[in-house]
Amino acid sequence: MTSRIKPDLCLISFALVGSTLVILILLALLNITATQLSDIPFLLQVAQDSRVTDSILLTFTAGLNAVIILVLLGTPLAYVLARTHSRFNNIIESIIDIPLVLPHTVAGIMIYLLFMQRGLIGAPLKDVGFIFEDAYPGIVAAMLFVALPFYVDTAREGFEKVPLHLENVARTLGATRFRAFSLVVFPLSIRHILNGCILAWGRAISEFAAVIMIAYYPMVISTLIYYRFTTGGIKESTAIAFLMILASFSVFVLLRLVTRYVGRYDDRV
Amino acid sequence: MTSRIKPDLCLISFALVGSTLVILILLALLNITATQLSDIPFLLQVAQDSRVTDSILLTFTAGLNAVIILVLLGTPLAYVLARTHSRFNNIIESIIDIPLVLPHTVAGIMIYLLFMQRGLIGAPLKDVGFIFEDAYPGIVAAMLFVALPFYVDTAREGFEKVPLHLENVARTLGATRFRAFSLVVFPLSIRHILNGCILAWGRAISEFAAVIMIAYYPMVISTLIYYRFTTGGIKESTAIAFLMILASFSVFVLLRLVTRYVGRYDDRV
Amino acid sequence: MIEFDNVSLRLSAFALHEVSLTIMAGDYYFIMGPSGAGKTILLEALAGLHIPDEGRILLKGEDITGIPPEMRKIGLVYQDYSLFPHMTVEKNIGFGLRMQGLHHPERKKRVDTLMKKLGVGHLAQRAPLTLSGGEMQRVAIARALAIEPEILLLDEPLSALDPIMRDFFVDELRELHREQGLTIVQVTHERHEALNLGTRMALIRDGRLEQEGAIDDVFVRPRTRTAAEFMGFENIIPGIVSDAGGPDCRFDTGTVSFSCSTKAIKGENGAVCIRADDISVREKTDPGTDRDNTYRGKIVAVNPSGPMVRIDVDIGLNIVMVMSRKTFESRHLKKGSEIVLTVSPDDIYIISTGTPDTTCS
Amino acid sequence: MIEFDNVSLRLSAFALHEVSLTIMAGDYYFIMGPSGAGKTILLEALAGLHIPDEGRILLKGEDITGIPPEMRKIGLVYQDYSLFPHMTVEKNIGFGLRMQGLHHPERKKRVDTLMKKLGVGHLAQRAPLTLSGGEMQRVAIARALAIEPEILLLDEPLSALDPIMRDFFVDELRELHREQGLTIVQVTHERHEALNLGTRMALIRDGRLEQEGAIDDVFVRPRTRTAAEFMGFENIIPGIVSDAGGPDCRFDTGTVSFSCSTKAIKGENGAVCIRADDISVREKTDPGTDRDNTYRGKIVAVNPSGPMVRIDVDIGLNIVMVMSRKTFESRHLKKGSEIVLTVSPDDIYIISTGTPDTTCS
Repeated sequence: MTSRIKPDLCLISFALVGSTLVILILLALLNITATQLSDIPFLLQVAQDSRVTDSILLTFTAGLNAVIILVLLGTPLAYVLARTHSRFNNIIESIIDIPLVLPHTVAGIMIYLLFMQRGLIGAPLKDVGFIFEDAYPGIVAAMLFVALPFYVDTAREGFEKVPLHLENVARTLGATRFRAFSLVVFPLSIRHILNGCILAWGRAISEFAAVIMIAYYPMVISTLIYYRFTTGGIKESTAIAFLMILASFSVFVLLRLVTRYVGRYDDRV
Repeated sequence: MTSRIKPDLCLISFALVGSTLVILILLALLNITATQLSDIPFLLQVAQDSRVTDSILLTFTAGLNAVIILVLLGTPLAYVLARTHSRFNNIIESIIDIPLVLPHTVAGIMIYLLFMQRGLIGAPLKDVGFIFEDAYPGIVAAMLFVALPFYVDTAREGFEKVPLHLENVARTLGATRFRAFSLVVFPLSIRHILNGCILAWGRAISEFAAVIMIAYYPMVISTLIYYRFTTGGIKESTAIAFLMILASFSVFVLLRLVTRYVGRYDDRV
Repeated sequence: MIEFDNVSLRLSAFALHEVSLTIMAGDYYFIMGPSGAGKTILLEALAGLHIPDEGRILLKGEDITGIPPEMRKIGLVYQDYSLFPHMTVEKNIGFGLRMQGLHHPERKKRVDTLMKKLGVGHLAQRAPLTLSGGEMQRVAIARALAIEPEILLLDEPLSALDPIMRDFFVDELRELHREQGLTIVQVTHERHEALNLGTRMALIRDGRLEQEGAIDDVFVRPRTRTAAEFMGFENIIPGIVSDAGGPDCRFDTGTVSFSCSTKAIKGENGAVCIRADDISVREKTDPGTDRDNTYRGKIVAVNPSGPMVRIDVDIGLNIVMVMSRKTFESRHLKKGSEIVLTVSPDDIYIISTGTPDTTCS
Repeated sequence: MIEFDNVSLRLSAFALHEVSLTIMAGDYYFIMGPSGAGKTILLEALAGLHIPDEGRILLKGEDITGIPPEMRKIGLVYQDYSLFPHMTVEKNIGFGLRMQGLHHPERKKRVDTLMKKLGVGHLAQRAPLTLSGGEMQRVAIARALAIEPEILLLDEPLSALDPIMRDFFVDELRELHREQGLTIVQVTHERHEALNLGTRMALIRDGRLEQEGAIDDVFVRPRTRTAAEFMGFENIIPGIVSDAGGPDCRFDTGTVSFSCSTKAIKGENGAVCIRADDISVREKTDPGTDRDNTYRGKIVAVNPSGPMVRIDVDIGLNIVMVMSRKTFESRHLKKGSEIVLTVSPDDIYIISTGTPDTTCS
């Protein structure tokens, strides 16, 4: 039950103190927007630069690629974690969260050591012609690594939210565990699955440090922004950043709308 | 109610598929550990390098500094969001989550534009002798910006978890809203508050892109690792990364233990 | 003592619509209604936890509509007890006194007295979640009583207790009311709790007041069909007043007619309400009075329920009656038995739903 | 038909300890016990959702301990109904048939028949969460029946319904059992449900079987004090067998003694159990039999409860008796009245808790 609360002195002063954080974010956003809207012709020129658009496209695609791999491998993992309760679960969940707590450059070095051409995974795959260093697969690998906990954790929460009773009933009605999963648990977790995808994709496209260490080229958008920033093109760099804000906000709003629609049953369990 | 599940074919195959992700993380971790343990004298030498230890200390301190500001400003905000249900709440919550979805270099540029010496916030503060560019306050500002959503969201969840009934009863017993908050709601959310601190601190010390854009110097650990990495010192850079893994894991384990102890009432509400 | 004057209140999930009621000092007032009717909201509004969108709340004639809960001195005990899990029993009970700024020795003395009275003294240092349901209940009540409230609000205090504890608590609540002279407002959906303890009651449905009054009055004279159902009339049979005049009337249901000692208007639509336990079996030796309604019928269903047996009898329409297991067995009754029923005109109550021509409620 | 053979099962929150029970074909079997006793776990173990750590589960003599739930054809209806919220009523009911690989036209036909039978045909295209409690209940039962189970497991099917719906459903369940010949296993904590519907029952407490048997037998002859309390004996008075010999005995409680028509061993400890409705008021004109126990006492408490009145009488110890409201009023009884009680030796049941020297259970 929610209750409408008449604002009292306590709530009002809490809101005033807390609003400084909201204002900080809004200010940062409005500030960059103001600089860009003051020179729209330049912004349009940057927007037509194929290096910029290609890089945005590359970033989005690589992020999507990482998310697809995560859905295929992470969904079964999340379900197993949601439905078992052994002492190993805590350990596995801690391992999954490791990429969350690693400084990004540390994650970058770990990915580099693993996927470089002399690396544990990079070396054998190089022999079959699959190269990570300064290549598209390297970007995807780095993104996958940092985005992993976001997808698995969110999907797990979704599965845990589906009452065990529904799955139990499905099984007494003759469904194997797999059919109970695919016909009952999965459809009722679809919003969490999609939210997990959005969070993971957001994390993937935002990564910079881990990506540049394994693959400075081809330049993802973060790398391009940093490159222009350090090579004196602050104005151009800011314009690219602003375009990226517009592009990713559009995608996020679109995804949220989709999530709201397909996840309409999630509220009911 | 939890149930122990005898593993069936479905669970086993799900576990096998999902384990690839767990193995990826473990492999990355073991790989870097193996390279380091093969040359312990070098590792010890790096560990005694004062530039490395100073940088780790700087990173941890700046992160802590950001978290303290977040607790002071974010706690009231989180409580207001948890206890009001207006149509603005969704908007405010979306604004708070913006730093989550921004590519790190974009966040870096936004912070730079706001806090640089000619910036909207940087310029007036410069006049009172407070400089962000290539200075400690810049590091804290960047860390605060990227860590903000982690603290506010977690604290809000904690407050939402405390049943409104408890607060209502406290008020009928003569507690003002502020006393009900500080004597009932806050103590029962302490685990979430601490978890929010840990998550925010973890996010703060892991940041690289946003930090280097406003403050390449003094070098936080991420910057140092990247600097050595790009200037040919991969071996040294890896050693620093490994030391950072050890240092942050120790801190996290310690914090988790503290959280488990102080949050023992959280399970009861 | 406390009055709702046309109170309307809209929350996200529930609402109250123009509710007016009066709780008098010393009342044991019951708020009844089906689940989701807004009973808890009403209690919370009394406590000051919701502020009405319209209307006023008066305490002793004074408008307290905007007064926050901490200034009202109204005790509240939720169904889930809502003990503070991070405080011991003693600290829970002392919370209200602490808010009043009472210092340790005096506070401890008063808490000790209260714990003794409610029989929870031995639990002083225990954490609430280690207590049984009955113990939590008593601690919650002690906590509410500590501030010496003028009114105690109880939200379904018995629903979470097992039947044995429930009986025990009914006695304790009665004592609180009678011996302490406390005004109690209790939410319930169990009729017998209200009959057992209450003085006055309100029946709420969909956030609207259906009926308010002395319990016995609502019990005997419900105003609507819903109220009659809720007050446990097992037989509610629609029909029409076929004959009226003087203090009596005749009510026709199509297949069967009843004579009732109620004033009524001929042609009025309505329903007769008869309690199952007001219907008895006519002994062959019983001469009866010539006013009695007597019907021959056949037992179509037998439902034993504890010490009672519920019997459905077909007398042209289905009538539910109840008798004790002992009586049922000693008469050798069973499904299919023929019996003769009788019901006194005094035990038949008529709900009017208006005449075919003019509508009145 | 289905047997638990020494089943032990440990979950994180609940456990079963060496439970053995036998459910026969055609039984309406009740599992009763206080909350947290492990009743639902037991149902789920029957359905195959938990696999015992020790012991076996047999279906028609065959060991099905390790058989997964989808191979057992045992229908399960939870207290919360657990309808699939993303499927229409029709699809919910058809789920089991879909799992059996039945294709659309045939499936629709069978679902339609079932919906008609349970009176939910008009709800076919509705989403479960738009239904009322009673409708959800019926859909859940229809869904379980669709697979034509040999056993239907019901977890407190009546607890979420309001009193009016509850009575209605009791009738429906009775019909399902009698007319369809279905074996039903139902969990409840309400004694009267079991008395009303059941054939056999098990009483569970803390994951252990307290007593199993025909309902009437457990009702009349509970083996432990807990069982007696649960079976609704209002008077359970500890004491000692002071005299025995032949078919009768004398039981001494310290202040009052009872003669009981039970074989017993002199010196044995135990408790007499008397139901409130087996105690009656002795009429002055009633000669009684010389075997009857007769006691003079004073009414110390009166608790009206619906059509009944519960009276506490002090006869040297506190005795609870019950009479109908009508009787109570016609006798002009009130608190403080002196009355003479009588209880037949046949209505006194003795629980033995062993002799001072030897212990037996």
